[in-house]
Amino acid sequence: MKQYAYYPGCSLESLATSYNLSTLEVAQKLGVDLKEIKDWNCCGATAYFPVDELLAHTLVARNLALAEKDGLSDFVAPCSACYKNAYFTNSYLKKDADLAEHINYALEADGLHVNGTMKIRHLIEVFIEDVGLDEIEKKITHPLKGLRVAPYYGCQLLRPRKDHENVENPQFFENLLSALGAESLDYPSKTRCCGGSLIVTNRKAALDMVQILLQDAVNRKADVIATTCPMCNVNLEVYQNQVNREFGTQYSIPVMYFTQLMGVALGIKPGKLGIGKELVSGEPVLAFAY
Amino acid sequence: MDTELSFNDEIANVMYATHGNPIKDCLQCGTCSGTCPAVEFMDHTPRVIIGLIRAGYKDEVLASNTFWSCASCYHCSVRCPAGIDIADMMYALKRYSMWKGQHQEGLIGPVFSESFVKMIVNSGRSFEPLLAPTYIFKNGPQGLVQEAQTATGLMLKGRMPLLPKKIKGLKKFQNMVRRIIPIGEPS
Amino acid sequence: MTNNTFEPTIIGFTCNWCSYRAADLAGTSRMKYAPNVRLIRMMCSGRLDPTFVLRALSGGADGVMITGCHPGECHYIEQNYKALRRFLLLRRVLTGLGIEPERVKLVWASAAEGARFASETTMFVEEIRKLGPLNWGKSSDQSTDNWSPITDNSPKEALA
Amino acid sequence: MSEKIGVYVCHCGTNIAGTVDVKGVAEWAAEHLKHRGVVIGREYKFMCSSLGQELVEKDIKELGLTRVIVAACSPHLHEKTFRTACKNAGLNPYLCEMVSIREQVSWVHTDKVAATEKSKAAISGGVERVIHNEPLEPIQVPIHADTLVVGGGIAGIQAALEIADAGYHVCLVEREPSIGGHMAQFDKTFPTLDCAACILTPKMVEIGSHPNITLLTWSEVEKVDGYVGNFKATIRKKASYVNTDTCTGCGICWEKCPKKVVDDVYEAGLGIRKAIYRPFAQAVPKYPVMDVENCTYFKNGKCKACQLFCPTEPNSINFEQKDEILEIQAGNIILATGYDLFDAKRIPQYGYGKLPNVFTSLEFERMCNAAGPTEGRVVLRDMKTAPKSVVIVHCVGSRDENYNKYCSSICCMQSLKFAHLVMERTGAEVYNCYIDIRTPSKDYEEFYKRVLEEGGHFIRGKVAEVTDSARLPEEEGKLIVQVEDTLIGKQRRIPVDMVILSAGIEPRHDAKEVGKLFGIACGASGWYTEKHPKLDPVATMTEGIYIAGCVQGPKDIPASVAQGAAAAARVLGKIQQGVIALEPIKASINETQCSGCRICNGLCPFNAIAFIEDDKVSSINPALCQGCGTCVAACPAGAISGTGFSDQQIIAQIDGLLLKNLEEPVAA
Amino acid sequence: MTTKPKFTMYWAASCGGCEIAVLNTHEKILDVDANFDVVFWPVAMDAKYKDVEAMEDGSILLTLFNGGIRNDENEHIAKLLRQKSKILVSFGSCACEGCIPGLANLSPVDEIVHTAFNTITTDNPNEIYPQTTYDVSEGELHIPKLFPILRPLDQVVDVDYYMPGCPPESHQIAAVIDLVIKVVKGEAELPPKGATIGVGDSTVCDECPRARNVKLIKEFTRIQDIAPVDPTLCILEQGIPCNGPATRSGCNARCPQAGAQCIGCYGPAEGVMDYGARLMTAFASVIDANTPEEIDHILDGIPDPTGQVYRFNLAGSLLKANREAWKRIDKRTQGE
Ligand SMILES: Cc1cc2nc3c(=O)[nH]c(=O)nc-3n(C[C@H](O)[C@H](O)[C@H](O)COP(=O)(O)OP(=O)(O)OC[C@H]3O[C@@H](n4cnc5c(N)ncnc54)[C@H](O)[C@@H]3O)c2cc1C
Ligand SMILES: Cc1cc2nc3c(=O)[nH]c(=O)nc-3n(C[C@H](O)[C@H](O)[C@H](O)COP(=O)(O)OP(=O)(O)OC[C@H]3O[C@@H](n4cnc5c(N)ncnc54)[C@H](O)[C@@H]3O)c2cc1C
Ligand code: SF4
Ligand code: SF4
Ligand code: SF4
Ligand code: SF4
Ligand code: SF4
Ligand code: SF4
Ligand code: SF4
Ligand code: SF4
Repeated sequence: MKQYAYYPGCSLESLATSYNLSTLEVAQKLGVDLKEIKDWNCCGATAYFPVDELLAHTLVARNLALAEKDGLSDFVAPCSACYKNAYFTNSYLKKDADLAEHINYALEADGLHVNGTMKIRHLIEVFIEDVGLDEIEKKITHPLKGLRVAPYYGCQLLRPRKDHENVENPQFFENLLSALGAESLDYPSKTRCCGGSLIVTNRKAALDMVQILLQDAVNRKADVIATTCPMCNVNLEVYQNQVNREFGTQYSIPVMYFTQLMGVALGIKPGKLGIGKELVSGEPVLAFAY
Repeated sequence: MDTELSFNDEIANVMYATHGNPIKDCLQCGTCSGTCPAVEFMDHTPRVIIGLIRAGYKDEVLASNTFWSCASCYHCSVRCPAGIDIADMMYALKRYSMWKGQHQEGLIGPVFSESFVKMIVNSGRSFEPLLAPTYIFKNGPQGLVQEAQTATGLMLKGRMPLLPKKIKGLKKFQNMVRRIIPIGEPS
Repeated sequence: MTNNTFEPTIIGFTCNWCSYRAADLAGTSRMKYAPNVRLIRMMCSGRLDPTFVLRALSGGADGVMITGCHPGECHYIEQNYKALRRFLLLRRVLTGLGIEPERVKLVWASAAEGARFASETTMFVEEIRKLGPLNWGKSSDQSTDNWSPITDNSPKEALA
Repeated sequence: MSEKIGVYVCHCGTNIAGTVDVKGVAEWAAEHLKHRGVVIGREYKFMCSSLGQELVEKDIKELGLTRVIVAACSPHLHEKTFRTACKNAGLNPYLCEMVSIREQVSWVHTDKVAATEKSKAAISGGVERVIHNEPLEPIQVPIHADTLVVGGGIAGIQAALEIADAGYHVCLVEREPSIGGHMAQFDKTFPTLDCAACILTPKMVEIGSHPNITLLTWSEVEKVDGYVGNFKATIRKKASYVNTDTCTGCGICWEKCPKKVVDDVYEAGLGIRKAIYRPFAQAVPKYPVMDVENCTYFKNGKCKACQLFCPTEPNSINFEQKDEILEIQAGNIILATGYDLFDAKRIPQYGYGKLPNVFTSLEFERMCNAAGPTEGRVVLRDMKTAPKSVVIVHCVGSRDENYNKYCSSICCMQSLKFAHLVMERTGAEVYNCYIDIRTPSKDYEEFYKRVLEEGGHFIRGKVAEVTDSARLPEEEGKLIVQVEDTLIGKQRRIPVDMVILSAGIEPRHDAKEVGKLFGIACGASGWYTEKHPKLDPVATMTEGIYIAGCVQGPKDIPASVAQGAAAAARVLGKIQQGVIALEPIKASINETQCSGCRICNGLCPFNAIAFIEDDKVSSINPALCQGCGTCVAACPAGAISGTGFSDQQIIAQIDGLLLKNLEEPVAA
Repeated sequence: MTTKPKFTMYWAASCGGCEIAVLNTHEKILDVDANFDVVFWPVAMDAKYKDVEAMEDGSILLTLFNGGIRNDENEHIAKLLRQKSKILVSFGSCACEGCIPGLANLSPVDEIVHTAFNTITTDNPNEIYPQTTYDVSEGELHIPKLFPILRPLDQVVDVDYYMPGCPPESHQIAAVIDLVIKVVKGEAELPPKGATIGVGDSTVCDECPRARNVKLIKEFTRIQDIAPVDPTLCILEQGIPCNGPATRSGCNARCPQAGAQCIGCYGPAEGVMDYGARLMTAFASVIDANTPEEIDHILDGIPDPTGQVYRFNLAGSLLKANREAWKRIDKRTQGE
């Protein structure tokens, strides 16, 4: 069985514990062997590039170096921002010998060396490409019949795909949801940014961005918004009440990780998937499966 | 020979991995601005910022909140017909303004970035509760109340750990960081 | 080795349609570049016979610069790809002979890229300057009389 | 025989003499290259002047020079000049070589000493090379008087008519059932708004009836053999299942045909046709063709309605018809295969294919056409509602690193035309969103002005996206165009009923393969490469193959017509000459040395190399060989040699450049 | 007896295979004896260098010289035999182009000695190396001194004819001997000086019976890595680097006929300046790829490209030796 170097990232240890739980459950069910990278560090998210570019790349490179040391070929991140960071740093490492030299000089102090040989994957990619939709479909016990899902890709997941995929109107998430038996909606803002870290630094702007996403989902009569990233999830879910206060709206739309939806469809107990930890209850979604 | 760098070149110089980005190729077409989800909150649109950089309006650029309002969503970069990585340039402007210590008053972005960096250097991981106080007060008393409510809600759901995590090889990690930025000698 | 005074001698091969015209354009635009490259005009980079490179290197050149139209823009449709294939194999063989593969360089330059031609030339000259003289011409002095045989077969000293 | 070589070093005023010690170089050559055969080394102020040329001529006659070296500007400038001078003095022109010490020395170097040394080396290289030059004679090839024109758009039509009117025979091959190309799809043409059919139809009819033109529609060229003056093309005439000897084009068959098909070609997907069809009423020729992919009979073995109702005697429908393979001879070929429209689906954020009321330019053209699917009414996808507001998006897929980098050059004008037509036919508000308005031709700017006066809105900004996701009440049910109005610095969301995408134009999807068939190359953007972008825009690198119209690059109808005529003029010139002299720079194979390994066989892009099975050796057709030398460099047996750029010449030049000839006399 | 023209054959740096090939001409060897006075042939008869030195210049009619020039003894005899012979034939690949001994030019001489006398397989605990002079009770002993690189014969002395092959085919040798005998009898004329004799005028492919087409190679492999090799189709076309296209004909395509690729022992075709260059261009020409990555990937299938294209011809090539080997010479001539 193929082993993957698993990089959960900081959010999955705190705000997004349910993402971590559901990821591990689903992976196990589908026979995907995720081996957590030992002693990984924060990838710097979006907050590090404003300070020092080289340091930002080095932080990412350290995780890559740790993974390379394990002799695995695929680096898997469930967080889209971590994924994007890893992807870009990795590709620069390959292209730019000078940058690689600088980074390796720093890594040397930590007894590490990076080559840029890892294949950087997002979790959803591993499930769709390596496991395969047919395989997933076979294992489904509780199809999400009639569940109207807004597939929210967010922005960071798509950026590295500019080279090989339609980044403005991708379809892979929709295909996955269909495989789960759900009805995936034509969600116009599926690739629009959720505001990301602006939620900290420019609350007003971020809430505005979140509001558009929520409104579009409501317009399409979505039962749930499915996400692929802890940042998106937190912005859309945790801050719904603040959006309501700001805009005088009444949104109460569940937001779930795609792994949670997969877990439900695969018949894993909701509690094991971290369902119940939301501020906007995910209960209504379960009704479709059971 | 004129040895002074143009503002355009200065900015290009802080874009290392993308080799300065072809910001000179900008057509001023406005695709970036039309695309940007945060544009309403910027005092200058991304296109105008590029125009200002090229025209050498350094002070105007540094006084602008544009790059601190950028969410780094890279949507503009994907669409730009001139192949400019605008999002990367926004990062560069952030770096430049931090480096020069010159940015608009009252912005949370610079404070946030700095405290985030400190936190990572100190622990190797990020940790929300530790981070919060540095910026909450900036949102005013109302912001504090809202934040507290949200935080309590999360805590009750087990989504807010009480203690920060640290990585194990922290000493060596910090030595690594030291090779790039000065963070003081090991204690 | 100090090479402050070392002026490399480089043979450059150009194609009639693109790179030679690029060199012409560099001239008409009065761009300045290092004078160390001496050019030979061929109809196409596809004409490049590895023999030419070997002859140049064995005859005293310190480097060889091969230039042609960009891939996909060859005036003979696709012959520059053939040059590329030979070049890549030639570099491997040269490496086997202990010659730094960097001494042979392949540059694509269109007729409009005078500036590129000039800067690539200067860059190459600097790269070769860094590598130092190749000195093949002198070593391969054929007059056998000045050849001294190895007098002591003990490698201990020779390897020291 | 030892050669007598004259070396001439030019001052070019101060152009060369300013940086190179010209006198020193000339003297050096005379002295140090004496043992190599240099008998005279001269310097002169302007070698290309008539006095300079006379100098060379005089020396040839008086000193009996057998080789000449002129060290001056680039050979691309004056090689011809000095070779002609040699010829005038009775020396074979190919025994003269130029050495560039201006473009490659004096103009690019500043150090006088280094520049002088480099000049010496260059001359030394030239001298060694010229020793090995051989006298060459141009190859004379007779020109077949027929011409093959491929592609029956306006460019091909124009070219064919010019040549046919001059009294020579033309074979016009068109892939579709009718000639006319893209122009036949339009209603009005900018800037004068002539009716396209009115100006195009007479020309099409003329083609159909011209005694000097053989028209082969529904046909494609499959193979081209031979060379300039003597091409042989193999053409597949696809079965149309209609006997054109008896068919009168009455139209009963397609009226009765039960099978409707969406017409992706002529109607741009907006209209339908039948399985047996004539693309449009004015089609030339007038006969229908049967589309077997869609014909019910070919699919299910039942129907034959067309045959049943065909009124001619004998019946014109023939289900047994087979493709025909024709071979034609031609002296010259003109390629005028035009362009494809950029596929707007490649830019998903503009919503084409997803949002129904987003249209492409060609769809819009068809909509405006009185004979089109809406009979000229401008309406939404429901085919009835007229739009009240329309955005026209410029530069769709053009001027964009993500798609095509070039400007498609026609879409600005075409968008202005659209704006005019929308206003004229619906009175709707029209917004043109553009990066730059480019109207660089006669009466084009005036047309822009006219549209401005008519009340068209212009927004300078590239459209970021088109969406149906409403945020405001007035946006409900509309298409919202998101764009920055860069002139006033405002973000705009324009709610409209209809969006027209001015999709750019692209090389034909099969341009590369078709080019290969004819032995010509595509540039980086995919358009065929002309011999010279300014001075020889309709000729190609392959002698005898010309290009005209949009195959060469984006352009409008007037420019396409001009190129069609220009290509025709070039061909007529060739035909008039009767024979053509080819550059004698060619490769040839020594049969004794050739082992028949066939390594060279795949290398020639002009198919000049053939393998002779009987003798088990390869051989090169000199008329096809363009002299690139690739095979010469490739033959492992050393069996291929090239004139003008032989191994000996190049090796000698290398040695000369390295000044090896100074120290040890190279064995002659 | 004494009126018979004199014949000599000598081996310098070579394996001895050439001598065997001459003996392999079977009864032809008797013709040699019948028509020539064999005065010097160390492998076949006892003779002293002094005897040769005593001969008159030009008194030997025919010398077949095989082996490259690796040490000062080789050089001495080469010059001696040149001086004494009317016709000096560079015999076999070693003499013509360096052959396998010439591959040692890829290493400096001290490394060669080291490898020969002090590797794992050599039992030499005291690290004893041969010395050029050695004192014994009978006096001073000399062994020949090695040159820094091996040179083919014609880089040392003037050569009249070349007969390549590792070894030359016996039927070709027989033909050449016949020719010389005819010349001696006045029945034939010698070919022009400098000619390569006993060979064909094309390359091995010319004599190879295998079918061939336009070649497009997506992958190179070694012959042991593919099974089975199509016995009728050109080996190169099957992705195995065959040196046949660049190698002079004359061997009757022995190797390809026997199912193996040509390794190139007959050297370059007529007029070719650098054999390796011809092979490089041959292999590069059949590669069916346009991007550097793809091409490099295909080239990875030739693990030792230098050895592949210069197996027999390194010493006779334009560059002649590895740079390291040359560098040692530089040091030496600079008096280090
Ligand atoms: C929407 C739109 C509107 C326009 N409006 C105007 C206007 O108002 N005024 C104006 O001046 N210009 C206009 N143009 C530009 C105009 O269409 C072109 O300049 C003109 O059509 C070019 O003609 P052509 O003969 O080069 O190519 P085409 O018209 O493309 O003709 C090429 C012909 O070759 C045939 N062909 C292709 N491949 C083969 C093959 N392998 N073998 C045989 N036949 C083949 C095709 O079927 C076609 O008939 C417009 C363009 C567009 C896209
Ligand atoms: C400043 C400038 C820069 C340009 N740069 C470029 C460029 O970089 N690239 C490019 O492609 N184009 C360029 N152009 C455009 C270019 O100059 C024209 O396209 C081109 O010169 C037109 O050539 P022509 O033969 O039509 O006309 P002209 O060059 O004007 O030649 C007309 C000739 O006719 C002669 N003449 C006039 N009247 C009579 C008469 N009654 N009897 C006899 N002889 C007569 C004139 O003396 C003249 O010699 C440039 C134009 C300008 C103004
Ligand atoms: S999208 Fe690109 S070209 Fe257009 S204005 Fe923005 S940066 Fe400039
Ligand atoms: S990356 Fe920044 S500037 Fe670009 S679209 Fe996103 S938020 Fe706007
Ligand atoms: S020949 Fe060339 S270099 Fe000499 S004067 Fe004429 S243009 Fe100038
Ligand atoms: S046989 Fe085919 S073409 Fe004829 S009427 Fe029927 S469907 Fe139409
Ligand atoms: S013609 Fe106008 S619309 Fe078309 S690509 Fe050029 S600038 Fe854009
Ligand atoms: S490469 Fe040379 S030997 Fe081989 S077939 Fe061609 S010409 Fe003959
Ligand atoms: S020289 Fe070039 S064009 Fe001529 S036959 Fe050889 S490969 Fe073909
Ligand atoms: S390449 Fe080898 S196998 Fe192929 S024909 Fe030539 S000798 Fe025979």
